[in-house]
Amino acid sequence: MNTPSLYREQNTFFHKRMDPLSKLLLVCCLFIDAFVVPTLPGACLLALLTVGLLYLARELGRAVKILAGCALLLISIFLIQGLFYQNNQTVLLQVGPLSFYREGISYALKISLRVITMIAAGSLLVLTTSPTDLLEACVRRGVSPRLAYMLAAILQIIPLMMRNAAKIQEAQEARGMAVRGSLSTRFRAFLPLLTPLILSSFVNIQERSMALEVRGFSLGGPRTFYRSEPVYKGMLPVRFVLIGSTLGILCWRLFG
Amino acid sequence: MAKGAFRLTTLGIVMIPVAVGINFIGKQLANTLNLPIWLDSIGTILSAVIAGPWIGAISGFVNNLFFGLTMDGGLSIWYGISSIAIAMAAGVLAALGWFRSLPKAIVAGIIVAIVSAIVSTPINVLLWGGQTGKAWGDLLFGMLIGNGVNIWLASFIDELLLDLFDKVVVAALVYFIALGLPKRLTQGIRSAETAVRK
Amino acid sequence: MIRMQQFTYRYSEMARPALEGINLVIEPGECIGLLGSNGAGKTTLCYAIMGLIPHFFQGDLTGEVRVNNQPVAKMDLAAMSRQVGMVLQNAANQLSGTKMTVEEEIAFGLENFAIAQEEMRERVDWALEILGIAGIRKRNPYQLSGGQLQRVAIASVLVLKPQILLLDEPTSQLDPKGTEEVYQVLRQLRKEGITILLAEHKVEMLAQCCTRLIVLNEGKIMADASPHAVLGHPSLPDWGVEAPVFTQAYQAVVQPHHGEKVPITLRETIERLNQYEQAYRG
Amino acid sequence: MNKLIEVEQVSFAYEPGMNVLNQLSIAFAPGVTAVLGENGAGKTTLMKLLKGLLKPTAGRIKIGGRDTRQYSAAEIARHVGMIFQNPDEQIFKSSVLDEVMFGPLQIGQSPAEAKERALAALAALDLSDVEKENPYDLSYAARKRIGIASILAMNPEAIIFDEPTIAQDQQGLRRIGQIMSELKAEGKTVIAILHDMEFAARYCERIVLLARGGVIADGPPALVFANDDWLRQAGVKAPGLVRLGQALQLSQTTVTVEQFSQAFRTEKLRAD
Repeated sequence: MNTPSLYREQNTFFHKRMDPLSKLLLVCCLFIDAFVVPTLPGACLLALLTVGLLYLARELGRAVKILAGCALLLISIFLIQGLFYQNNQTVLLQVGPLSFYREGISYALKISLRVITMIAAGSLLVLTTSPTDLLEACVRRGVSPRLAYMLAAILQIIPLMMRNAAKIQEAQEARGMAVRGSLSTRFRAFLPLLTPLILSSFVNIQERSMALEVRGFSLGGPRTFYRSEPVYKGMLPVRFVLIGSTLGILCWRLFG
Repeated sequence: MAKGAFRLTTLGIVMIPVAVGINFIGKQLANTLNLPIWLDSIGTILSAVIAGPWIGAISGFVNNLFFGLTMDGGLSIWYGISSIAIAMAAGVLAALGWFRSLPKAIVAGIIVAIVSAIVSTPINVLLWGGQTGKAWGDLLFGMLIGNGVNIWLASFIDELLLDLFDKVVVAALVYFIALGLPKRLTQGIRSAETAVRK
Repeated sequence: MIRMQQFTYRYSEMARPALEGINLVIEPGECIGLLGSNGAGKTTLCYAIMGLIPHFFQGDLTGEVRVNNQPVAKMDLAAMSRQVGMVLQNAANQLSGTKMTVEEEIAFGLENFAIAQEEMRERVDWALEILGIAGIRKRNPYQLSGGQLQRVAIASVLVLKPQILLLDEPTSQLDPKGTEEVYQVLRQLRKEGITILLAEHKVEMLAQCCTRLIVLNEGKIMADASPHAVLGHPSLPDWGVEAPVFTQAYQAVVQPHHGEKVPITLRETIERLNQYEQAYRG
Repeated sequence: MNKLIEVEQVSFAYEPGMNVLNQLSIAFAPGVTAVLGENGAGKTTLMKLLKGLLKPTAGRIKIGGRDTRQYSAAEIARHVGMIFQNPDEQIFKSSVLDEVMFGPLQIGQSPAEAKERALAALAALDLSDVEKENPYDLSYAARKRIGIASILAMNPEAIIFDEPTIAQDQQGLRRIGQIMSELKAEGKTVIAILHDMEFAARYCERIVLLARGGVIADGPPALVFANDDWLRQAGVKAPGLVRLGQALQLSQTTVTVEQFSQAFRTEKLRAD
């Protein structure tokens, strides 16, 4: 039963020797850089750098799948901005009646490079970090265990609910309910398939919260961890480099 | 910690992953039944309606935070704000009785859609230059800014076109689901909530 | 250990009280079977001893429950769970649902109580050993058989080292193999000196491992005595409970007069029927 | 047609190569049949094949003489009803009556007929007084009975019970046993997947043992429960009374209390 997380065990620097919080910092820095980098070549370099990191983490293939999700959107941005961007002046390309302007295309390019950098950075974190490790690292640094509980519980509850949804569909079909057919048939099948899941899940929350109470969930105060904290060497210099580079780009933007 | 408070918090905390799970399964079901609609906020709005705006808002935020951290590389974290806004709006409307009849629920759906569009527009402009990723909406957006319509207004209309249909249907579905909820459940949640206010 | 005096409780949304005038004393080391039809109040009695009533369930409550001479109403749930552990009927609800392996799931409670890591490891290994699930310590808790999941639920409560363990129909969802696994565990727990209160429909299982049986019907205690006395009682069917099939066989053949001690397990019935045969033909 | 459900050399695998059923052949006719065996023996899989929820990878299943491949799951629902183990995986209406009427309406009964059959089913399951209640305001055992009523109301010729005895008390077990006997009297085919040996011995006139995807025994309780080898293969323990009778060397395999006391008196006490 796989959980919705896309994390996969691999043996690279990003998977094994970079701690989750440094990766979180890396992603935040790249997010800021993506917005702050002043020039197009700079944005291009940044995007290449991020994609390069993905290649090093041997997750470029799967990252492209995430990126493909909004490829269509990026293409439509080029079309629409190319044609209709407010301060379009100089025509770059004439295709029959349609005239694509330089300003629109470069604005679209700016948006696309920024999105590519952000998604590549986000995918780097998502594909190389196990959610439970990330959550535990955050809780060790003071993030409320209740928020960590909610996120971790979703990880397990989704595969469980998917299994129940399949059983519900079987039970309702066994009672003669049609699932294929006209739009109205399919639409009428929605509530008989979703409501049993909602009811049985909500009725269980009372028992679940009792079980948590009985195991000291709302005690608050100091807590310990069953797993010992993994040791990552050489993370401090990495963090300084990240913060330093982002400040550098920031200065470039302000005084460039 | 007041006795009532921590009970609601635990009950509320346990409810949130369920709400997020329902969002996910709702979207998946709409997909497998290939309905022309998202339906990925049923859990958030239902929790807002039965457990109040705060629980709803947290469900909304945690929903986007979770999918950002596990599936779509951080993108949906940007839209966490609009999930919070949607839930708060639905929670307040429900408290004011706007989910007590189907017509009222549909009006509530429209209001939620407007709130969602208002809050999502700045994010769309920031990220995508105003577009939303849905073909029809973006085509309209292009024509509007082509005729000199302000980019913010055009993006708002693009998003509203999208949200209106989705949120009205979600509001109607939540109305029917909430109608059928057992007394034991709604009282359990409400008694936990009043315990806090006492 | 546990004392209930004139305990009466009505859930806020119910018309009839779930428990009425309950007087009960449970001594250390006992293994008590709780019998009764659905809705007789078995689960409510467990909630009352565990402290979930009144801390979790609002409702009308009179009388008192004391654990180790401290009134339950005054203690908070976390403190209670160091003395009394409760295993819910639906094992899946017992889990925190946030851990990817069985051993971490069992340690969840210890993390909240800030138990030192060293002691956590010892306690988890101890619980895994007793429950016989050391082999699946790295498995995902949601990919186990019913019997395994129930044993993980028991372990997750046991690690808090309660002196008393309440089990609410632990085998109701299990097949005979799973049921046997859980009862082997209960025999093992009794060797550890843990007091057990066990709500259960499967009368044959209770007859084998309980030192005392309590029958509840519509919230009142109908009988509270040794298994032999209770399972031989003529008005057992009126309380919605059936004697073990061995006892019924013995009664059909011998028609014992009221009060005579009846056999309740397979072994006892074989002996008594052989004796009866000799006496009859002698 | 007496042989309502025929299973001919059926194999099935969820994943290729991992056969859950291996060339299994059996026929189900009117009467009450218990299907026993360990988890993973293929009991529920076989039932889903009968229901048309799964298609066999090899072999054929015929209902009323017609191959199930020609039916849709919804069509089969008119002939074969299945009561799933967990009622919470189907209940969604806000009143018991609406829930029980859902099935009949789906297979095309008129609202009037659906209501009439639903009320009759509720009466049979002792649920008439909670007709208007929300199923989730009742106990799990009551919801299990609602699950049974919602299939009875569809009036199929064959009814499959998947683990009906789970979480039931003595009263519940007796009521479900009575329902099965009444269905048998009406000439229906009842198939029950069970783990409760005493219930199987008391209410079923035919016992089928499944193991590793095949039938290893098929006959009356007295015959099947007497054969320790079959029972061991199926990973199943004989009912208490059978073990008691064997321990006392009774020649007859006794399945009910009356049978046992009769056999004990005649063989052991040489009485009456």
